[in-house]
Formats: sequence, C-alpha cells, structure tokens
Amino acid sequence: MHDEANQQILLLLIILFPLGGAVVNGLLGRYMPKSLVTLVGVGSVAVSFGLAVTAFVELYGLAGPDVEHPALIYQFYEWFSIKLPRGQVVAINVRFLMDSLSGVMTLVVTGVGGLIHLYSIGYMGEDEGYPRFMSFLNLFMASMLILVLGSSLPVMFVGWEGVGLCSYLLIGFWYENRVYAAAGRKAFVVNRVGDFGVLIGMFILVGVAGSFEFTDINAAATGGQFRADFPFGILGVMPSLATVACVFLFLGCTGKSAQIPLYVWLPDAMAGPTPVSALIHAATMVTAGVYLCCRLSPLFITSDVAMAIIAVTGTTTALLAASIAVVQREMKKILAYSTVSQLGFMFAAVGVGFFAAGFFHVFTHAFFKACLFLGAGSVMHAVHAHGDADIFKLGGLKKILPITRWTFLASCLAIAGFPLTSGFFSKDEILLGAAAQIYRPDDALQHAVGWFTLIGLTLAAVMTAFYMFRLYFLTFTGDYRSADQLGDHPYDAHPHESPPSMTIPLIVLGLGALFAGFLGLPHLVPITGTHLPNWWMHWMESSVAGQPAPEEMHVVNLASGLAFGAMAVGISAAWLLYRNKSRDALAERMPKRLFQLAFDKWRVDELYGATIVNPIKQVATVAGRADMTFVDAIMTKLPSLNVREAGRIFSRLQNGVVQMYGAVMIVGVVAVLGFFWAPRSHIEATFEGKNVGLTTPPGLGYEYRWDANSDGEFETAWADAPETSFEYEKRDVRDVAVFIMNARSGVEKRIDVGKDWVRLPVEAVAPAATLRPDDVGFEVRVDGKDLVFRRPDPPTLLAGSKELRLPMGKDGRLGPARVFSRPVVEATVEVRNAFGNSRRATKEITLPFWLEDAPPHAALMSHGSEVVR
Amino acid sequence: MGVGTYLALAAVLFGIGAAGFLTRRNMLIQLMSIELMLNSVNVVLLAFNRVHSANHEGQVFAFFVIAVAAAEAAVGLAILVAYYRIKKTIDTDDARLLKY
Amino acid sequence: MTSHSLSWLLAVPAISALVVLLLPRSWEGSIRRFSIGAMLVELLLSLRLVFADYSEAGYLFVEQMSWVESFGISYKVGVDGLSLWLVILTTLLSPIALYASWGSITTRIKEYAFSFLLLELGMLGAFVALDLFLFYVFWELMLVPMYLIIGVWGGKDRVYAAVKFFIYTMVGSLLMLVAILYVVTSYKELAGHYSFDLQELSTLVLPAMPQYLLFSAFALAFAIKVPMFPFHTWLPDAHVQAPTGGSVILAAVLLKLGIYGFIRFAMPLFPVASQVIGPVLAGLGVFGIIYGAYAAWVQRDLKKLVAYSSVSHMGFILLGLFAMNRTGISGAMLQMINHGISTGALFLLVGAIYDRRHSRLLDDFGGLAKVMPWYALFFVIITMSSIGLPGTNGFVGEFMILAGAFISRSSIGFGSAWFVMTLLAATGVIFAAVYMLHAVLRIFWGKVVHSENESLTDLNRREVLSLLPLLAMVFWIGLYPKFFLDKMNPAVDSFVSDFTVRYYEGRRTSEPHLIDIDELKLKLEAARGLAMAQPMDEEGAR
Amino acid sequence: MSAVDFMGVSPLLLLVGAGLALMLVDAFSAERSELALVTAASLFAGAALAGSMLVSGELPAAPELVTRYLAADRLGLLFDVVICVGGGLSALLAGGYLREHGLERGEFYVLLIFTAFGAMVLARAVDLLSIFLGLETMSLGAYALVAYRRTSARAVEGAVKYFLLGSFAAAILLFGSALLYGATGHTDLAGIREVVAAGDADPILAVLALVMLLVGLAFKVGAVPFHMWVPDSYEGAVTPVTTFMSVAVKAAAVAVLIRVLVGAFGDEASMSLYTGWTPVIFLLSIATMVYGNLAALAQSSVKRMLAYSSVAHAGYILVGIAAAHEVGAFAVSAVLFYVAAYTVSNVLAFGSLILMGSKGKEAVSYDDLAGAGRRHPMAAFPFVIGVLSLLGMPPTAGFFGKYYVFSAAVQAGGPMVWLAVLGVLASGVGAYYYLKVIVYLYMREPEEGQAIAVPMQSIYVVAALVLSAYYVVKMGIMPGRYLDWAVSAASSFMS
Repeated sequence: MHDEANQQILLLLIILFPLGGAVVNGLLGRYMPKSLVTLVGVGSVAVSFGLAVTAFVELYGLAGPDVEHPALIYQFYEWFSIKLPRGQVVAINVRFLMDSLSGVMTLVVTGVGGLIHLYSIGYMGEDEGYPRFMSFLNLFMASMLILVLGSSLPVMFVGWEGVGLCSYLLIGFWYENRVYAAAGRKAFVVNRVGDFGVLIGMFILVGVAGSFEFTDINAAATGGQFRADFPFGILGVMPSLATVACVFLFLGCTGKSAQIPLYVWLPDAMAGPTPVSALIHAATMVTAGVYLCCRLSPLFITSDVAMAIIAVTGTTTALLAASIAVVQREMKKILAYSTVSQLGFMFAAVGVGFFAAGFFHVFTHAFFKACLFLGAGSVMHAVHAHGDADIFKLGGLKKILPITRWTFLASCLAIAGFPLTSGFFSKDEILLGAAAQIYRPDDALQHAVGWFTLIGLTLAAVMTAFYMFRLYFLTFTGDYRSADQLGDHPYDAHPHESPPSMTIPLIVLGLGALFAGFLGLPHLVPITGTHLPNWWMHWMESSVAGQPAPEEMHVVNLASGLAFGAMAVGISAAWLLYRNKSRDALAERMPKRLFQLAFDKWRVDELYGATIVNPIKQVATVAGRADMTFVDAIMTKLPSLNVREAGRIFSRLQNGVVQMYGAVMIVGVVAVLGFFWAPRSHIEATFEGKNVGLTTPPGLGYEYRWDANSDGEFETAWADAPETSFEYEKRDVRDVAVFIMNARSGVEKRIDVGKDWVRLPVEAVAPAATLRPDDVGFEVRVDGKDLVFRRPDPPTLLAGSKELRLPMGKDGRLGPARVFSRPVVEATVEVRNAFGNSRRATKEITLPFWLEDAPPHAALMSHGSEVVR
Repeated sequence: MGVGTYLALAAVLFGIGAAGFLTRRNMLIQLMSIELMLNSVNVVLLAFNRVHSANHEGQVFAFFVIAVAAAEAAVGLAILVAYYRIKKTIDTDDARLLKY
Repeated sequence: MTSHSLSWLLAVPAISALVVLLLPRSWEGSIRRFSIGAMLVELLLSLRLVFADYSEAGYLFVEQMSWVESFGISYKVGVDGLSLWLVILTTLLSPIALYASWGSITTRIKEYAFSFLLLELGMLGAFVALDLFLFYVFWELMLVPMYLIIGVWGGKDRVYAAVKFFIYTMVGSLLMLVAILYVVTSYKELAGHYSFDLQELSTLVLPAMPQYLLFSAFALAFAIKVPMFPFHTWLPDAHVQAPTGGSVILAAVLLKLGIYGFIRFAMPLFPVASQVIGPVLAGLGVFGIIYGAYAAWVQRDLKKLVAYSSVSHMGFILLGLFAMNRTGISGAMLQMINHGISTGALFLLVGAIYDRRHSRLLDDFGGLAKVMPWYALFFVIITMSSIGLPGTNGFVGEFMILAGAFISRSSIGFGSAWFVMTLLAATGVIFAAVYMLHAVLRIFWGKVVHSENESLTDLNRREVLSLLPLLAMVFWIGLYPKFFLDKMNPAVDSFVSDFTVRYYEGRRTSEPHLIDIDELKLKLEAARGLAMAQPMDEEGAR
Repeated sequence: MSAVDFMGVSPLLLLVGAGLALMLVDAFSAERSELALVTAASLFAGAALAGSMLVSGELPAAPELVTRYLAADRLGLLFDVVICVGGGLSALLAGGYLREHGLERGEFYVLLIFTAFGAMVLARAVDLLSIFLGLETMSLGAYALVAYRRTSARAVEGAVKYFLLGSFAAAILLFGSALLYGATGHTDLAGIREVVAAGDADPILAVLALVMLLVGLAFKVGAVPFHMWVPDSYEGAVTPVTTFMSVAVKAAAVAVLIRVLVGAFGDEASMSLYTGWTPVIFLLSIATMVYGNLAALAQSSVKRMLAYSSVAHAGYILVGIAAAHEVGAFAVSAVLFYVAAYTVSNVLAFGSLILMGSKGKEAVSYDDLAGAGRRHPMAAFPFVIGVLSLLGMPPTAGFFGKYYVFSAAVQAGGPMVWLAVLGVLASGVGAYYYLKVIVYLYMREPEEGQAIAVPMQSIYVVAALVLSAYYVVKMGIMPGRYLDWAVSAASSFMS
C-alpha cells in the first residue's frame, strides 16, 4: 500500500528525542547540574517540536486535490504478529503515520508540551525531584507522540498505556504524600478498566478487518464489513459488530478521557504538579479518547447505537461535571471538572457525527485550558500555595499578577465562548452538530439524541461561562483576602508575578486561546448566511469521516443563538454574583443540601466505593482467606489428615496379641476360600461371518451350559468347555437397536427409541465439535416396521430431506449422520463350580450384521406393546 | 473304609489343632496344637498314598514331616525357654511389648 | 547433527555437581565461584542453540542412544522452537538465582551449590528430553534438590512447605507414569516393539475414551506443576518458605514445566481429550487469573502476593495454550518466558529487601522510594512488566494470549464461552494493576514511617548485576519479540496442524492404530480442503 | 558321577560346606573376630558362582535325582544370587553391628549361612516335599536368628510371635500340600501342573489345596492379612537379621510363590483373571499396598516404619504376580527385578540405620536421626539414596523396579491398570514417611537434652553400604544387564 521508499524518518525522531531525554534525565539526572537537566528536558521537546513542524510542512505540501489521503509513513520494524483462524498472518508493525489528523495533534502535543516544559523550569526548578520530573514529562511526551503517530491500534496502545503510566508517576510525583500516590494509583487502575475495553475492541476489529492498521480498519468499515451481526446476542439483543467494537473502544475512551462512568480519577489527578495538570490532564492525554474516535470515525459512524451512546454519555458528563464545577472552591478542582465537562462537549460532537468539530474543540481547548492551568499555577506559585488554592482566600490579584490575569481572562473568554475567541468557534460547531441531528430526517433515535444533546450542551455552556467567571472574579477582582487573614493555609501575604519562563508560555497560550479559532471559521455565518472558508474541516476531510454540515440557515441560527445566549447568561450571572465579592453568593442562594451534594461531587466516588470497590475488595478478602483455609483444606489438609488417621487406625489393629494375629490369618483363609466358593461368569461375544462365538472365563473345576437364544432353555448340557458358538436366525432376534453414526467422523452412538417421539441432541448424533450446539437434533418415532426420523423446524444444520423413513435392516442418511438398525439377541450361560454352586450371566448382543430378512414386526414388539429398551 | 473317613479324621484333628492354637494362651499348649496339625497332615498323606499307590511319595513325605516336626519342636522349646527366662511365664498374652 | 551440544549441556551441571560434592566444605569461596562459573559456561553453551535455524519445524541437535534396549527406552534429546527459549530461560536464570543466593545463603554452601546444579540438570533434562521415560526421570529428579532447597535453607515452616511441595508434585506425576505405561503398551501392541520415543509414540492414535483418562492423568501432573486452580495451594507455602534463589527458580522455571508438559506431551498424544477437556482447563485458568489476583491483593506478605500473582499469570498461559491456535500458543510460550523473567526478578527484589529488613510484610515498609531510589526504579519497571505495560515483555505475551483466546473457535458446546473467557481474562489486566500497584504504594510511596527503614542501603553491586540481565530481557522482549517468536512460530504452526490431523483421526477411530501423519495430512487436505490453521475451523462457526 | 555333574546345585553345596567349616572354626578358634568376613565371602562366592552360571549361555548340569526336587534353572540361579548377595550384605552389616553392640557370637554366622541355604533350597524347590523342607530349614534358622539377642525381651517376644505364627502357617501350607498330593497324585510341581491343566485333578481338593498353599506362602511373603508377624518380629530382631529377613527370606518366599502359582497352577483356568487365583492376589496386593503404606505412616520408629514398608513392598511384588495371567514372562521378570532392586535398596536403608547408631545408643526412631545430616554428612548420604530408592525416585533401582511391575500390570490390561493406579497412589503415600527420614536428617535439630546417636565406625558396614549404594544407582541408571538376566530367567521358567 505504501512503498518503502516513502519512509519519513522524521516521525521516528520526533518520538526519539523526548524518549532519549527521559532516559538521560531519568538515569543520570540526579548526577547532572540543573542547567543540563533543563537543557536535555526542554531541549529535546523543543527539537521534537521543530521536527514536527518540519514534518507537518512536508505533509502540507503533499496535500492536494488528487491525493486522497496525504500521509507520511515511517515503518520501523515488525513488532510481532498474530495469526487469524483463516490462516492469515497479521503483522503488527512499529509504524508511524502522520496524516492530517495526527499531524495537527502532533503539533499541539509538541507545541503546547514545549511551552509547558518551559513553564516547568520556573515552576519546578526548586523541587529536589526536578530531574525526575523532567524525565517523566519527557517520557510522557514520547508516549503521547507514539499514541498520536502510531499507525495501528497496538502501537497506539503502547502510547495509550504509556501516557497512563506517566500520568500515574506524575500524579504521584510528590510520593511522600500518600494521598497523592493513591490518586496516581486510582488514575492508573481506572484507566486500566478503559484499556480493557480497548483491548477487546481491538480484537473484534482485527477479527473482522484482518488488520490492526487504522487505514485498513477504516476501509473495512467503509466497505460495510462491520454491519454484520455480532456472532451471538447479548441479553437477547443482536447488536452489530460495529456496535460491540465501538462500545468497547468507547469504554477505553471514557477511561482515558474522563467520561462517565470512569471520569472519577481526573479530579483526583490534580494532586500532581500544575504543569502536569496542564499538559496531561487538560491539553493532551485526556483528549486521546476523542482522538481515537476521530481516528476510527468511519467505524464509529457505522453504528448508530454506539454513536447515540457516545453522544448521551458526553452530554451527561458535560452537565454533571459542570454542575460540580459550579460550587467548588479550589482553582485546580474547578479547572479539572471544567476539563471533564469540556471533554463531554467533544464526545457529544463525536456522538452526533461531527468528528472534526469535536477535534477542533480538542485543539482550541488545548490552548485555553493549558493556559488556565498554567495561570492557576502561576497564581499558586505567587501565593506559595501547595497542591491547590482556595479561591475564597484569594482575590484582587489582577494588580499583582497582570500578565497572569490578562492571559487568564483571555482563556476564560475563550472557554465561555465569547465571540471570535477560539472557544466560540469550536463550541458553536458542536452545538451546530447537535442541532443538525434534530433536523435529520426520519430517525427517532437520532432525533431524541439530538434534542438531548442540544439542550444538555446549552445548559452546560451556561454553567461553563458561569463557573469560569466565578473563578476569575473571585481570584482576580476585589481585595487580596490572604493579606491579613490567618486561615488554615494562609497564603503568602505578598505575592509577586511569576518569572518569564512561566509568563512566556502564558502569553503564547493566551494568544492561542484568542485566535486559534480562526482556523475553523464557520461554514455558514449565522443570520447573514455568508459562506466562509473553513480551513479546519477541509484539512480534516482526508482522515476524518462525519456527517455533513447543515446548509439550512435556521439550524445555524439556532445553534449560534444558543451558544451566544449561554455565554451571555453565564457571564452576566457571574458578574452579578461574584465581581469584587468575597463570599459564595450562589451557595447562599441554593438549598443547603443540594449545594452540599454538588460540593461533594454528587458523592459518585462514595457510590462507586459502595457498589463496586468494596464488594470486590470483600470478595478478594474472602478469596484470600479462603485460599489457605478452605481450598487448601479440601485439596491438601483433609486428604492428608484422612490418610494419616487411616494409618493410625490401621497400625492400631496390630495389637501385639498372637492369638489375634492368628485369628486375622484365619479370617484371611476364610475370605480366600469364600472367594472360590461362588463361581463367577460373564459372556464375551466374537463374530466370525454369521457365526457368533460365545466365551466365558474358564475356572478351576467349572462346568458350563449355554442358552444362546434366550428362549429360557439351555441348548447345551453341562460341559467342561467354556465356549460355544451359535448361528442366529431371525426368530432369535429379541429387539432392534437404532444407531446413528456421524458420517464424517465415524463415531457411532446407540439411541434409545421409546414409543413416543424422541428428541436427540446433536451431541448424541455426532461429535459436537463439528456441529454447533444450538443446532438441535432430530426426532425418532416407531411407525409400524419403520423408524421415522424427523428434523425439527426450522431446519438448521442437518441438511437433506426433512423426514426419513427407515425400514428395519436398512440404513439411511440424514444430514451429516448415517442411521441404521441392528438386531439384538440375548445369550445366557450358567456356570457351576466344584462346590456345586452355580451362577448365570446374561448378555445382550448387538449383531454387527443384519439377518436374512427384516424381522417381523412382532419381534420388535416382543417386550410388550411398545419398543422398550 | 474309604479315603473320606481318613480325611474327615484329619480335618477334625487339624481343626482341633487350629482351635487350640487360637484359643490357648499357654505357649506350650500352642506348640502341641501345632504338632497336632502336623500330624493331621500325616494322616492325609498316608490316606492319599493308598489312593495313589503307584509310588510311596505320601509315606516318604510323612516321614519327613515327622522329622521336621521334631526339629521345629526343638527350636520352639528353645525359644520358649528364653521367653520364660525373661518373662517368668509362658503365657503368650504377655508378649505385648511389640505392637502398633 | 552430532555436535553433542545437548549432551554437553546436561553433562556440565552433572559433572560440576560431582566436583562440588568432592570439594572440601571449608572451601566456601571456591565453591561459590566454581558453581557460578559452571553455570555461566552452561549459559554460553546454551547460547549456541539460539543460532541454529528454526525456520523449519522439527527437532534440532537430536542425539539418540539406546539406554534400556529391551524396553525401547532411549536417551533421546533435542530442541525445537517450543523448548529452545525455555532452555535459555533455565540457563539464564540459574546463575542469576545462584549468584543472588550467595548474598543470603551462608550455611552449607556446598550442599546448596550441589542442589542447585542438580536442579539445573533436572530442569534442562526435562526440557530437552524427547523420550517419555527420560522426561519422567528428569521430571522427578528435579523434585529432590528443590525439596532440599526449600526444606534446608527455607523459612520458619520450611519442612511443611517442602514436604507439601514434594508430595503434591509427586502424587500428581505418579499417575502420569501409569498413563505413560499405557501409551507405551498400546504402542507396543501395534508396532511390536516398545518405545518411549515421543516421535514414534506420536504415530499412535488412541480412541477418545482412553484419551480422556490418559490426558487427565497427564493433566493432573502438569496442572499441579503449573499450578492451576485448585491445585495451587502448595505454591504460596513453597514460595514463602523457600530461600530467594529457590523462589526464583521455582517461579521462573519449574512452573513452566507444567505448561511445557502439556504442549510437548499431553496435547500431541491426546488431541481429542485436549480438545474436549482443554476449554475446561482454560476456564480454570481464567478463574485462576481472577482468583489469584484477588488473593494477591489482600496478602500482607509481599512474597505471598507475588506467589499468588503467579497463579494469576499462569492462568493466562493456560488460556493461551488451550486456545489451540498459533496466536494463543505462541503467546503462551512467550508469556512463559516473560513470567519467568518478571516474576524471577520480583522474587529477587523481594529477597533484596528481606535481606535488609528480615521482613516481607507490607506494613513494615512505606516511603522506600526516598531511601532506596534505584531499588524503587527497578521494582517499578518490573511491576510494569508484570502487569503487562506495552513496551515491556508482559504486554506482548498477554496480548497474544488474549487475541488467541478471542479468535479461538475450539469451543465445544460452549458457543460464546471463549468470548466470555477472554473478557474475564482481560479483567485480569485490571486486577494485576490493582494488586501490584497496591504493593508499590505500600512499599515505596508515602513517608518513611518505620525508623528502621531510614538507614536502608540501596541495591548493592551483586543485586544490580543479577537484575540487569532480566531488565534487559524485559525491554528486549517488549520491544522486539519477533526475534523470539520467529524461532518458535514454525514449531507452533506445525504443532497446530499435526494436532488437527491427529484430532480428527482420534475422533474417528474406535480402535488404537498407527498413522503416518504426513500422508494423513495430505489426505485430509485433499478430502476437505481443510484450513490447517485451527482444529475447529471446519464449518461450525458463523 | 563327577563333581561337574553337580554344578547346577554347586552354590548350595558351597554354602553347606562353608556353614560346616564355619562351625568348626567357631568351635576351635579363640579369635573369631573375622567370622563376618568369612561368612560374607562365602555368600558372595556363592553369588558369584551362581552369577557366573547365570551369565554363561549354557545351563549347568545336575543329576535327575537332584532336579526332581531342586531345580537347576535360571530362576533358581537368579534367586541364588539375590539371596546370597542379600545374605552377604547382611553378614557385613552384622559384622559391624554385633561387634559394636557387644553381641558377636559365632553361631550367628552359622545360622545365617544355613538360613540362607534354606532360602536357596526353597527358591529352587520344585516338589512339595522340598518346598516343605526348604521352608522349614529357612524358617527354623530365621526363628533362631530373631531370638538371637536372647537377653532382650523384644527379641524373644518377636521370635515367639514369629515362631508360633510361622509354624501355624507352615501347618496350613503343609495341609494344602497333602491335599494337593491327594488331588493329583503328584508331589512334583510339573506333574501337578499336568494333572491340573488336564482337568483331571479332584476339583474340590485342588481348590482347597490352592487356597491353603496360597495362604501359607502369602504368610511368608508378608501379604496382608497374613502379615501381622512382620512388624513385630522385624522390630524385635537385631537390625542385621531384620535386613536379612526382609531381603533373603522374602525373596525365597516370592520365588516359591512364583513356582507354585505360576508354575503348578499356571494353566488358563487356574490363573484366570476372573475365576482363578489372580483376583485373590489382586485383592491381596491392594490390601497389602494400602495397609503397608498407611500403617508405616503412623510409625515413630524408623525400624518399624521400614518393617511396614517391607509389607508395602510385598504388595508391589504381588502386583507383578497378579499380572502373570496375561503377560507371564514379562510379569515374572518384573517381579525378579523388583526383588533384586528391593534387596539392595533395603540393605542400604537398614544399613544406614545401623551405621547411624553406636554402642549404647542405637538409632531406631526418627528423633535419633535429628540433625545427623548436618553432623555426619557422609553417613547420612547413603540413607538418602536408600529411602529415595524405596520411594521409587529415579534414577534408582527402586524406581526402575516399580516402573517394571506397574508396567507389567498396565500391559496385562483391564482391571490390572487400576491396580497400577492404586499402586502408584499408595507409593505416593509412601513419600511422606520416607521423606520424614530426610526431614529428620537434614531439616531438624535434636531437642535439648536428647541423647544424640553417634554413627559407628565400621569398615564392614561401610563396605556393605558402598556395595549396595553402587548397585542401587547402577540398577537405576544402567538396568539393562539386570533386566536381561531377569528376562532370561523368567522366560526360561515360563517355557
């Protein structure tokens, strides 16, 4: 598909630089001067950014109307391969792909990442773990770039889990605080739940598409391969392959991108240093889920159900997180919930089929949210707040931290969707998608989802504007409340503006927050209806599928109106309630319990604890205890105890008395004699032609007589020979046995034929291996001299005629099975031993051949009015 | 008289010997019981030699049995003496040092 | 090839053991150096095997010599893609385990070295034996030194643990002996002569019924060794009581013999039974994954935690094995190596901390990242390998196993069972993170609360040296597993296709008979156009 | 008649001569210190003589007058070797043991030689008369040997029990012999076989005779429930005698069991799997294996444990005999090999036990062994090999022997396979008490204040241990030659 000459080694280098930085700083950083650590840490990312720009420029040059999917490829080596049941070997290559989607993402990651690295010099420079921090941050960059550039699911998964690891390490960066470390662990474990989904989704994809490559999977999805039903129903529903795969993949996205139900780790993740929150938990890593959805947009769009699930989940998350953010007191916590909420917006966009719009929001969000976090970090740095800062203890910082304040304001405007800022364009596009959904013809599901999404997102947008400006006003307006106040954590009374290494990133990001939106001007300007060139949509077309943008003006007007209105309402409310205020005016106006519930994040963590974590922990405790007691007792202790006790009892029998010993011997003698007292016999039959040889084991002093045809009379007199032979005739036949043989494997099975219909499971007919278990067998009935076999309706696997009439002695075919009957006779031997005791043995013999002509019906019925076995 | 009568006699003798061996505690009497059992064998051997009169194997066998019985008694009595020296009794019930 | 490579491989530890036995016990230093030296020579010798050509299935370095002629018992050894890496694993980990032991074992050096060399002999012998009798001999031979290592140099309840280990394992394998005899007898009745040669016995096809019983006998022996739930209860005891070196070998190599036994002997000889009983074993494996993880989570003793994690990991391997396709089996084979490396390293790390603190209780630690940063680094890396983080070895194995299980259609009467089993097994990935990170949290993060911990020294040279090769392997396999897989894949492919043929033959027959597998393969392919990739691939599914 | 004509029974003659000479030497020599060496040398010479005839292709000659009663076949020669080696090794052990414990008297060795002679006669007996004579010669010697330490209450008590029960069993066996004579008119086994196979024997008498012979021989072998004397007399006797009884006496009993059951009652009807003696042996072997192993589990005395283990091993031997109905020669050869392997293994185990004690402190119980492996590694090591061989761990003689008999059972097929299964499970139980020896040797330390057994210094015992250890390992690693002997002996007997 892609020729080898087209290798672009830049892609590899983009990743290798930060990776190298991580290794150097991780192993040697402790022994290097700080400046060198900085050089390695920041320099590697800077170089990586430069390379990314170079690569992007090249990619841009490739794009043209005749290039269907412009992409740069670098195939490194084959990692490993799996083999599908069809014998097809699927190679998993370490291969990188930069197309329009991953190109933009790479720029964002390296660009924003570079700025945050720069910021970290000032923010983390004094920390004793600075080299470690730089190393982890670089490792994160490398992982994130692998995630973005990986051309197949497994390679992406490397980055996917790699960023999880870095997230774990960085959240718990200040590991001496066990709460922080626990937050890191929580993040990792919750993410693993999602990763589980990605793994399973991946397997379904490869099982159908026969490849892990995104391009192949998307091609297969476009080709409709995923529309088929999943092999078996789940709770009575028969979903399509695409639905199941997408739901599993989306589970992964909810983990990584903090959506319901797996969002709970993100707020806790704020335990990490602020640059980490900015980079990982706002700008890049958490958007990986959206990225994955966009990456596989042709697949996702195949499944309406999955899309509906995504849209509803995203909207609900946006609402829920926003409602929590509205009442929080701490800067980073508010920003964290805001991130969750914004991610919900992105997924809502994905869910309504506006993948590019969702991704556009990823793009703009990276700027303003990173800027907000860094701004918060700047504030915290200024007031010497550790961990997080309570906004009710701040205030009036606009004079003291002017740069921080202006950039923060710009970002607040952007996230609130103030016209012409970046957030305005991207959010507008999302609402447009939701609105378009409502007007899509005749699909009840899509209609419902559209309405829900539109209303939900509008509400969330109102809240967004509100809580962001609540944050802004409380932090930057009014008076500085920690100047004289002695609280639990009195902040520095004399804060100061941050150093340039921190303010420069703020400024760059703030500018981005204001102007990045112009890359994605609306296709249609509301009210005027002017067509504008939308560079973003155009650029993304080649790699992202999606619903077309609506052309109707009323849709556009509706969406824009709602967006603008939400922004206006939110900001005004915040202005009224919080400008220059120091008290939580909203809390005072809300019902106390509702406020408390929202403040406690709707107690979701507690809910999970009670319903999932604790039960599992209890099961685990039981398992752990039971293993060494119960299981071990059954498997080891009990048997060994029994054996030992038996040994003790046995050895007690040896009581030392000679007479007792002698008595035991006599018992032994009697037992042995008793063994010979009664004769034993059983019959074995051998077949030679039509002659049936009958033998019984010989014994010392035994005599035998035979009744071969079971007429109750012995044909032979008492004799010494333990064998006889007999030639059966049809009158000797006592019964007829019916056999079914799997025609393919040759496995035979005798079946019991009753008077009534007999239903035969397939396992009885054939080795189940060759048949599916849900294919029920067939029915057998006695009809005069014939046996009738009938397949049930609807016919499943057993091909051929529906009913088979089988006269005695003939054989027939039914599907993959051969059916035949055989005569059954009975033979009896009586054995007499020297002591005059005798015993009889009777054996039913199924003759392997059919006698001359079919036995009369009477014979079949000889045991009564029905055929009995 | 047929062989059966002799056999019955031998069986009775053997049974008495065995019963004596099992029920008596006096080691001397147990020894004698065993001698009785050996002698019952002699009766059987001699009786059967009448049936299989072609050779004299049965009778020869009987002589050997008598001789061996004597040797056995000698060893047995020696052990008995040693036992008596230690235990001051010839009651086999007291031989219960070794058990379990 | 008559290079005698494998014979040398067996001779070196045997001769060295004898030499150690003859050295005076007071020469402790010499014994230490000599035994390590012998094992390193062994490692070099074994590396020779790696450079052979494994692109065709079949045994290499085969040597055959009649041993007990009248019984058809022969000394026959050889390696193929299935055993190659296990041999290397053994030769790699033995010196590491012994070297690490020299830090903590101070009494009866001579006996320890002797036991270790004997143990290595037993393990290598079992991996290279191609004669069932020879295999059994080596299989049992391993027990004694391991028993001594646990029982003599172990912890407080060492005797109980050692006896439990010995009897558990031995009782399991005794039934296998009877099963072996049955197979050999059946072969003799058809072929006219005795043979324990695996390749000759592979021409024997038994009907289904005896296969079930025989497979069960084999499976019992191997399942105990694996150990599969519910036969695992000897493992925590043995691990907790064994000295560090013993734990390393036990976890890294001995457990692998169970799986190896399945794939080398039980499955090829009894395909029908494997096909039918296999899913049940895989199910137990899946249960073991979750159960082991749960049990590991609540352990307070770090070593016990790692021991239960072994139960969990070995469950994965069982699942992959009985997925009965190339992906699953290759994954299982690779995961064996991975588990050997990562769990071996974990036991080394546990041993390192135990040597310092004489405690393994999680409660006794906390905040060690501060005092022992290098130790923390090593531990976290190995942890990540253990929980299967991509880029480390654990991921590749687990991925292939899960993929193999997912696409397996060897289900008999279960329908969606493999899908469900894969789902459940994949949750093991979550729980692995839970219990391992739980341990990491308790040991490394937080403040140093126990004052004894403040003065702990970081890893010393011996420990770093013994861990570094394992660390290198973690990333080598994680990043370039193809090197390892390429050598085993042809063998696995041929295993699967032979298995398929023998499975059908066993299904069809009601009398034992001998087959020519190649001829049969052609016939079957011609008759049905059967894709040889997977046994159950006929028509059933979809 | 020249001497050459008696080559077939020359080992017997050699022993008789040696025994008589020993009596003279004992009577006239003041210095009788090296009697053990002389005895062992004579017995080993007997073994060498028999062995050389066994490996040489042709069977040595013997006059019909002799072979009428005593077979001069390979089976007999093989048992000559086993009994002589067992006896010789026991003599060496006695040489160390008796001197250490101040018990050495000349008659011991004479008794030993004549008992061995009796055992060899029994092993070669092919006539009811010679069976009886051999049995009594052997038994009377054995009774006396058990009672040898006549000042010990335990020894005498063991002898009393052994004697009374032994005589009782002998009487039963004798009665059976008489009935068999009556039933067939023959006392020679070949003749009996002919008559029985032809169906001409009186069935009632024949069955009764079979039962009584079987019981009498099962007693000597020590099969449950006729084993009750074994633990007591083994424990009571001095350890070298115990050793001797457990190897030589048992071997002879196995030999005659084979000759009577597989020989005289070897026709299809008598040994049928369902109606003949096979199922009886089958059940006896189950009972013996299970009982022996379980009871051994409960012991605290190593010596008594080894006694019970000897019962258990009788069970494994019976497995081989039970398999004879289907795979005659193979099963018999398995039994032969097993007996040989058991002989050396058992000598090794008992010998190590002897070595572990010294005057005033004999090692008997497990506690006596505590920590001995640490204190006296060289003395403990052979014990490990011995118990591992008894346990059946490869690569030892014991493993190969077990493998062989179970292989015979599996080949016999049908229910015999389950006998093998049960057998291996029972031997799995055995692991516990055999391992206990190793546990005490290496993993335990003696309790405070407990008297510590100190190994004795004896070149004899060491020689016996080295020899037996050598064969234990050699028969495990290179069993080929011994297998060939067993197979040729068995097949010549069966044909």
